[in-house]
This record gives sequence, C-alpha cells and structure tokens, in this order.
Amino acid sequence: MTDKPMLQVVDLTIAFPTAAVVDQVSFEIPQGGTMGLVGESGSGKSMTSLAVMGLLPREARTTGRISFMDEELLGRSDRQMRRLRGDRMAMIFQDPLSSLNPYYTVGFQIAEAYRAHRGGSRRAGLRRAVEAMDRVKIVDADKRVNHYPHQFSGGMRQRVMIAMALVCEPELIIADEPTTALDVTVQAQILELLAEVQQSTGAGMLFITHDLAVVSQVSDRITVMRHGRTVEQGTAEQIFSRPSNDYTRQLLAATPRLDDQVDLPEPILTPVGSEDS
Amino acid sequence: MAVPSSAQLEEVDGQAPGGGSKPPGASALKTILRKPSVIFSLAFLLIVTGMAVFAPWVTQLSGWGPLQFDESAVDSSTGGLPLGPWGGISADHWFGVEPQNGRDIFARIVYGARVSMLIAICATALTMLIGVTLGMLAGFAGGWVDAVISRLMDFLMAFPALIFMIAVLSAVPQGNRPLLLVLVLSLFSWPQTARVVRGQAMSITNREFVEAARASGAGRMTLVFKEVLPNLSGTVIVMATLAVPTFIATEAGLSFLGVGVIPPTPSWGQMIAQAVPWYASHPLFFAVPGIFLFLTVFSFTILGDNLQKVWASGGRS
Amino acid sequence: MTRQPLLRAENLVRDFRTGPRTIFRAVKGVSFDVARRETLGIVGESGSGKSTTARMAAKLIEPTEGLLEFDGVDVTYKAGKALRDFRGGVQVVFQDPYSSLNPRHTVEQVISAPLLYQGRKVLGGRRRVVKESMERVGLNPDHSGRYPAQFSGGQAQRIGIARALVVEPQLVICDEAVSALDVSVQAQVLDLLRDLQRDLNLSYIFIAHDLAVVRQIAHKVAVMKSGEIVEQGSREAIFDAPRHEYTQSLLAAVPQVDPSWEAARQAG
Amino acid sequence: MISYILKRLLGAVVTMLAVIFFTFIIFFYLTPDPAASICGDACTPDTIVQIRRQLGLEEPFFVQFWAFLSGIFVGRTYGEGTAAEIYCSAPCLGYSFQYRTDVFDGIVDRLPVTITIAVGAAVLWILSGVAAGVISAVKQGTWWDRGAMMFALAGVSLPNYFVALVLQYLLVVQLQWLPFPAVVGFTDDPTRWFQTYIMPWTVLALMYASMYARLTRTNMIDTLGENFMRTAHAKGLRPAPIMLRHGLRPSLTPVVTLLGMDFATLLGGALITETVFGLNGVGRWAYNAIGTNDQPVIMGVTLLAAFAVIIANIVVDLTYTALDPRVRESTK
Repeated sequence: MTDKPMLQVVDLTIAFPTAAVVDQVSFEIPQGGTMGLVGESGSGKSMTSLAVMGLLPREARTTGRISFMDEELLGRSDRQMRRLRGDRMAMIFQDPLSSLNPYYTVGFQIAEAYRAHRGGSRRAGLRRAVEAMDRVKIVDADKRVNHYPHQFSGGMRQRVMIAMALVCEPELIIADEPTTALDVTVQAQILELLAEVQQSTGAGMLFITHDLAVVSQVSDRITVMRHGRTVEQGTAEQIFSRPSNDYTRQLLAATPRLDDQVDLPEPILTPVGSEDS
Repeated sequence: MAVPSSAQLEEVDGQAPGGGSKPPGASALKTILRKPSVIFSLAFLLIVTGMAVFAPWVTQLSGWGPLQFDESAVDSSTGGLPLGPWGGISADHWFGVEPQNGRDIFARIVYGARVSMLIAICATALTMLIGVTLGMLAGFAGGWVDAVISRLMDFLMAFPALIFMIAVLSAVPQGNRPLLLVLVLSLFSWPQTARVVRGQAMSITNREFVEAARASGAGRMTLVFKEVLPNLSGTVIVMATLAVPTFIATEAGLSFLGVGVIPPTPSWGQMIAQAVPWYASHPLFFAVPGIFLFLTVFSFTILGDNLQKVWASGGRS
Repeated sequence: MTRQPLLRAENLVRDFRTGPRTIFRAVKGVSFDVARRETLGIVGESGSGKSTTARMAAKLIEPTEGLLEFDGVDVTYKAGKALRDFRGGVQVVFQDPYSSLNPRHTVEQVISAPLLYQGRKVLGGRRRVVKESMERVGLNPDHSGRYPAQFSGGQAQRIGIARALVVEPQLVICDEAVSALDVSVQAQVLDLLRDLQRDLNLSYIFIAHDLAVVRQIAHKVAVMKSGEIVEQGSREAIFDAPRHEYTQSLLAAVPQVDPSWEAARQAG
Repeated sequence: MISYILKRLLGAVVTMLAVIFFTFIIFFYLTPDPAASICGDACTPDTIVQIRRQLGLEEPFFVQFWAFLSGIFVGRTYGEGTAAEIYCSAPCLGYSFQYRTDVFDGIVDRLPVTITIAVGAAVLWILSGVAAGVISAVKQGTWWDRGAMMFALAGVSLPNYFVALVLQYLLVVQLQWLPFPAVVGFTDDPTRWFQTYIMPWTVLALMYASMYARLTRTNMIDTLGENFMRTAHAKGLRPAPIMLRHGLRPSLTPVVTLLGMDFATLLGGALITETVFGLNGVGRWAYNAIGTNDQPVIMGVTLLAAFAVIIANIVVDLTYTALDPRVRESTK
C-alpha cells in the first residue's frame, strides 16, 4: 500500500475551439476514496470526468496533468487509453436506458466489456456477466442476462450499468449523475449498492452530481465547481458546515430541505354563501 | 477514433444557453448562400427559369423558334445530318440543329424548360396541397380518419406507379396533356408528402406546447393553424424543393417513353428519345437535353438538400 | 365553518387503453380539493398517476369517472363556452420550459396566446398586458420579440408562468414546473410562485416528485402511489408525522445533509 | 407473433383486392376498345361485336369484374361455347390475344430476366450504398464525405435512361469493351451473361445506391450521437466493433424499410433499363403492350407488381421485428 493518490488531476484545462469549459481544475482521489464533483449545469463537471476517461471529443484541447496510479494519462494514444477504459477505470452514466444499446441483450453488453480486455469465449463472457449481475443483486441473473434493456425497470437498468462497470474489477469508478434519472426510493438503493461495491472492491470513485444532499452522503471529499472553475474544495464536513465561499453558501441555501420551515401565505377559507358571489 | 461529438457533450452539461435553437429564417438562407455548390445551383436555376419564363423573347433573340425547320442547316445526302462540325453549332444555331428537319436545339431546350418547369411546379403545388391537407388531417384527427387516409396512402404507394402512369397516359390520348401529367404525377406523389406530414403532425401534437395551447383555451382549428402549421413550414418547403426535381425527372422519363408531352411541343425527355437513333452519328443532339435535364434536377436537389440540412440543425448549419 | 373550495375533485378515475382488450387504470379514484390562495402538493414516484391527475384537474383529458367542481360548478364534462370559462380560471405551467413553448412563436406571441385563444379584449392592448406580465415574473419586457430558445431554462419557465398569468386565473396547476431547473434557479422560481400567490391570491396544484421542493410551497400534500392517494394532509402532518408506511419510506429515502453539519453552518 | 402475421396478411388481401378493383375500373372505363385493336384493319362492326362478346366485354361491369376476379383463383374460359374457346388456367390474369398467350405464363417466361436485373442491382446498390454511407458517417465532414455525398446527389439526379444510353454508347459503341446486351442463361455462357447484365445493374444501382448511402449516413450519424455509443467507448472496445456492432446495426433498420418501399419503383426502373438495353423482361413486355394497347398484359403486369410490392412490405415488417427487439416485444 502506498499513500500516493490513485488519481491525481492537476491544473486540468479543457478548451474547445469556441470556448474553454474547464479551467485549471485540480483534485486527487486516495486509494479507495471518493471525490464528489458538484455543480450546476455548465460547471464543467461532466467534461472533467470525460477527460479522465479520455472520452473528450477530438476538437477538445486538454492541458494539465491527469495521473492514474502514477501513470500520466494526458497525451496517451487512443489505443493506450482504450486498454485502460472499462478495465482499470469504468464509468456509469446518468440515463441507463439510452446508455445501453437496445439491440443487444444486457448479458451480451456486459460480456462485451469483459471480453474486450480479458478475451475468452462468448460463453465464458456470459458466465462473467451472470456473476456481475448477481453482485449487483439482480435476481434471476442467469435468466435476466438474456433480456434486452427495455425489459428492465430504470433502477434495474442502472444495476446493469454498474455490473458492466464492475465486470473487470476496475480500480477507479466514475459515476456521472448515476441516480439523477431515478425515483428517490430507487436512488437510495443504488447509492447503497455503490457504497457496498466500493467497500468490497476497494475501488476509488469519482462521483459527479448536481445534488448536494446526495454528494454529502457518498463523498469523503468534495469539489464544488462553477463555470469550469473550482470554487471550493474540502472534506464533506468542511463544505457543509463551514463553507468558505459565497457560491457554495448560496447553493446550500438554495437546496430545499425536508425540514425547512418556509412561510406561506394564509389560504382564504371562505364559508359557503358569504362574500363570495 | 471518433468519440462523442461536442454537441452531445454539451447536452451532458446542459450548457447550450437555451437548449433549443432559433427558428430558421433569413439567417438559415444566409448560411447556405455561402456555399459554392448552392450558389452555382441557384445561378443555373435562375438561368433555366429565366429561359422558361421569357421563352418567346429568348428565341427571338437567338433567331429561331422551336418549331421552325431549317433545311439549309442539314445535309440531305447524309440522311439529314447537320452541316458543319459539332452538330451544326453556329452563330445561328447555338446548340446546333436536329437532324433531318434542322430545328434549332437551343430553341427547343428553351421551350422544353418551359414545359418541364410548368408541369413540375403545378404538380408540386397540387401534391403539397393534397399531401399537407390529408397528412395533417390524418396526423391530427387520428382514429378512423387516420385509418382511412393511411390505408389509401399504403394502397397508392404499393402501386407500381410508373407502369400505371404509362398505362393511363397511353390510354387517354386526347385532351390537355400537361394537365393530365400534373394530375397523374400528383396522384401518386401526394402519399409521400402526406406520410411525412402525418408523422410530423403526430409528433408535434404530442409536444408539450400543443397541450399548453389547449390549456390556454385554443380550439382545434387554432391548434392546427397557429401552433402546428408554423412548425411544419420548414418540412413543407424542403419537401417542395425536393419534389420539383423529381417531377421534372419523371415528366422527362414519361416523355422519353413516348407517353408524356406530345410532339411537336418540345420536352427534354422527348428530345432524348428522338436522339436515340442518332446518338452515334450526332452525339450532341442526345447530350444537350440530357445535360440540361441532369443539371436542372441536380441543382434543385442540391438546393433542397441544403435547405433540409439547415432545417434539421435548426438554423445553425 | 364549512368552506367552499375553489376546485374539488371527487373520486377521479382514468383508464387508458393499452391494447385491443387491455385497459390500464392509471388513476384509481382520487379525491382532493384546493381552497383560494392555497397550494396542494401532489407527490409520487414515476408511474404513480400524479401527472394524469394533474391533467384531469386541468381538463386536458377527461376523467373516466368522477366529479370535478370549479368554484362550485360541475365542470367534469363541460365543453365549448363553459370550458373556455374554465380555462380563464385555471391555467397550467409545464415541466419542460422549452418544449412547452412553441419554438416558432416570439415571447409576445406565446404570452398573449391565451388572450387570443379565449377571445379576450384587454384594456390598453395586448402588447401592454404582455409587457406587464413579463415584468411581473421578472423578465425584461424589451425581450418580448425574442424566441424561447434564446432564454435560459429559468427564464423560459418564467415565460411559461407569465403565459399562465396573463388571463388572471384563480388556480395554476404546476406539473413538475421546477424539476428541470438547477437548484439556485429552482429556488428563485419557487420564490416567485410564493410571491405571486400572496399578491394575486392564486391557488396552486403543485405536482412534483421531489418531496423537499413540495415542502417549500405546499400548504397540504397528497402522496400518490399506483394511481391512489395513500395519504393526504397538511404539510406538517405529512412531513413531520407521516402515518402511511409508503410516505415514511419515501421520506426516509430522500438524501439529506447531515443535520449536525447543517446546524453548524446555520450557527456559523 | 402469429396473430400479427395473420393481421398483416389480412390487410394485404384487402389492399390487393382494392388494387385489383381500382386497376379494373381504370382499364374498364379509360382505355380504348381492345376489341378494335385485336380486330385490326379488316374490321366490320359485326366482327367487333363478335370479338367483344368472345372477350365478355358486352357484359355489365360487375359481371366482368367477377369473371376477372374469379379467374385469378379458378381460371376462366374465354368465348365459352364458341369455336374459338380459350381456356386460361388459374391463376388467370387475363389472355393476350395479340401474343396468343396466357398473361400469367407470359410473365413467368419473362420473369427470370427481370429478377436477374432487380436482384443483381439490389445486391450491388445495397453493398455499395451502405458501405459508402458508413464511411461517410465515420469520416463526417472530410473531403471523402463531401465528395461521396455530392456524388450521391448527382446519382439521384441522373435520368437512368440517359445513363443507360451513355453507357451503351461509350462501352459498347465507342470503346467496344462489351457486346450488345442479349439475354443468355447464366449456365449457357457465364461471361456473356455477366456482360449483358452488368450495364442494367450499374444503371439501377447508381440511382438507388445514392439514396442508400445518404440514408445510411444520416442514420449512422444519429446513432453515433447516441449515449450507448459513449458507453461502448467507455468499455474500451476497439473501433471496429464500436462502429459495426453498435453503430451500424441500429442504423440498418430504416434501410430495410426503404428497401421494401423501393420494390414499388424498382419495376419502373426495370422497365426503362430493359427497354433501353432491349432485354426481353416483364418490364419491356409491359412497355410494348402499352404501345400496342394490349390491355390484359398491362393489367396483368400491374397486378403482379402490386402483389410483389405488398408481399415485400410484409416481409420487411417481419424483418423489422426480427431486427429490433423492442418491436419484437410489441408484436408478441
């Protein structure tokens, strides 16, 4: 075990021909730790995660450093990045329905991720897929491998995506708004599952969300982003109990809470037949 | 290797300041007017349309009418081949003359353009009228109205249209040919338009703003004309632009097969057919109408294609 | 004191045909009412029937069974003139600010559409009314010639609200009206809705999946699940002392910032 | 699934009946008297009436329609009881008095040529069109893409008879690379067979390939923008499986639909190429019949073509359900 961070992002800047979207963002994730990237739309949080995966469009110009397990990722060839993607680092996306190909069974799609890196027969791949689906608690995994994405509910689809991400036992999991499209009860289950998975595999996680309450539950450390810049960074406790930045404070104040006591205008309770015409 | 496009990533972050786009209009036209292919197409179409509209004046300028015989331009000893090189091209006959009777090819091209354009434009107008009306009706009314119209469209699209057109046109020899052509062309073409309009009307009807208009108190007619129709205008313009060349080509094809415009009225397809026996000895007679036909259809297609691209991308090109 | 609610729904049922012989009952008999200047929040997860309920209340679809009363008048199966009167009293704000605004209409056309569609003559002309309602919702009235796509999400939703307000309705039905917005924008729109309620004595039916948001605006709350209202009561009753198991599990599932951190921040 | 097929077949039967009825009306009311054209020059009013009677043309409309319709299923006899009695066996699409042949048999005799042209061209245009579309989509915005799409636009704009004539002029007359096309069996003389059909294939393929290339490109570009493509990249798949498995497969379903619709226009294309190249197929037969006003032939070919189109559409729909698991589910 080293105390070196598994992922270190230093001064990451991403620019498109028309505009810069991420400006000098830095953060690191220790072995098995979780970094939460939080921000509103246009904050550049998704771009940052895609840069780590090497999935940015060609026209994007990236500078800075991204080192993963002491290896520099920026400037690597696509072929080298491809070997890492899905194997040592995996990604879970926001909308599980559109992120799965409707034309293939989920088993095939999970097995595909495995076989791309480990090879093996189609059958061996499917066996791996069943195992992965078992791990994410999909019941009847041996039957469900042969089903198509549209035959699953939203939460189950996200479990499939997680199974796909886990199949090669990655060291880093990037979750981009993984629960945004889900109902609250399902969201709670998926968050719990992600925590369990992280516990059992010891993988590091980069968790991207716009929801401060969610990020407060899953992350040890949090980076608040706005317009492509880091606004504030710290432990969850620091950010939530002693925010130092105005924007962070505003964001926290704007986040609706279940125990808020907001004053509302009094309803007019008109007795039948009085002033009303 | 290509990874997700920047447009897609923009969506991920919801960054586009508006998410949607401005309705295309003048700016859209400006965008495509910068492309050389569009400029050339438009220029060519302007020339052809000009020729068609001002045909009598144009031929007065060139000196020969479309039906005038010029026996002095052909050589009876060679079976009526034009005198001189290049099919008899001269200051008198800009594109040469027809074999045997020596009619001026340029004049016939000019008048042929007139016939082609007239038929194509009328057929387009009629097709759009029927197609948009029935398509809107089907897409909007749904239920049995939709079922009846859709069946009718299936039926007409299952028809081997060309054979049928040939059969009908050959069976009805008298009467106003161009009018008959317009009717027959439209009969088999409106279902394509109606199908697209129906699909669009259905998807637009399901958009939230139509429901919002209903909540605002809009009646059925208001919904159709005020809310849905403006959103269809782009599609209709594109379809019309692409229908014109199809009709020009089909009319020419029918005339080529001898069931379209009746001689001596000139038509490009008919000219190609007349040139077939001569194509080895007088290739220009064959090539000139063919090239004009191709360039006209091509120009319209390029124009329609570019309009379509602009509309599909919402005016951003 | 008996009270006469502004809108009362009794036992609303809605079936959808899903196949030649199959019918899906999306809403299975729901009853609720809204008083003047009151907000009823309807919460539920996807497939709970809350949106269908909202659309029935807005008379965008007809109920299969049940009764809908507005201002003491039965409007369940009203059409024509009576429906137009209803539309003058009840307006809707939709979830997606962009798709609920016609992309080919200018903001002025969008906002004045209800006046036009309801055949209303207005003092001082439509343009003036449009500008006034734009100002009221915090939009720059000089932008009335722009198209919806030229606005940000929050601004577009304000256009939707201005459109709803232009006919001076008594009840506005907000169907997930703030769900698509960023939190800071969401807070501003909620603020706006509360101010409008205070100033114009508006009533709201506020449909949302986000319980914390509902807490910010609703006087009373109905919790829906599989087409039924499982629990209904005042805001405090639902949030602080939920009785139904489903409400409890729903509340438990909402992610929360550690209350001690929250307290520390409030203190600091 | 079975009930879905049955429903489609029932719809097809209805459409087919409508086509038969419609065609019959047109020919019944619009065309000039076929008796006159059979009769020829030495014609007296008496002989015309005689021929009309033999053809059953003196009967009222619905009797004639019924005779025609039932003839398709059980066959019919022309001029029953007369000396010139002719039996036309089921499926009877009519009898050509000019060719002295059963129309159905006449079609069957000429069908191999037409099918060879159609199938060969279809294979050529599908392969080249889809390939060009895929390359254009993957290399979107490059010179290859622009060039290919400009070429595709030109392809749809070229009148096919013109291309056919130009090809014949260049390859046969001027360069003499190919002999004049003539119908030969594949087994008799494979070289000649290929030399005969390569031009009709090219002409038709040029016209259709353009549309397929454009459609494939558009669909493929749409698919490349889908979220599951990002997932495929994130899995670390190699470029080829990403493009073919995830990109191409979903893009092909609309291509299949287009293929079904093209059956309707393909016969028209075959008519033109057969006529220009002088190949004796069904299309050319119909064209000649139009010239000589041989009504039964025109009608027979029209009906058979409509039948083929309707069947093709059903096949396409079934293929569609096989291709797309979501559609498969909804038709169960």
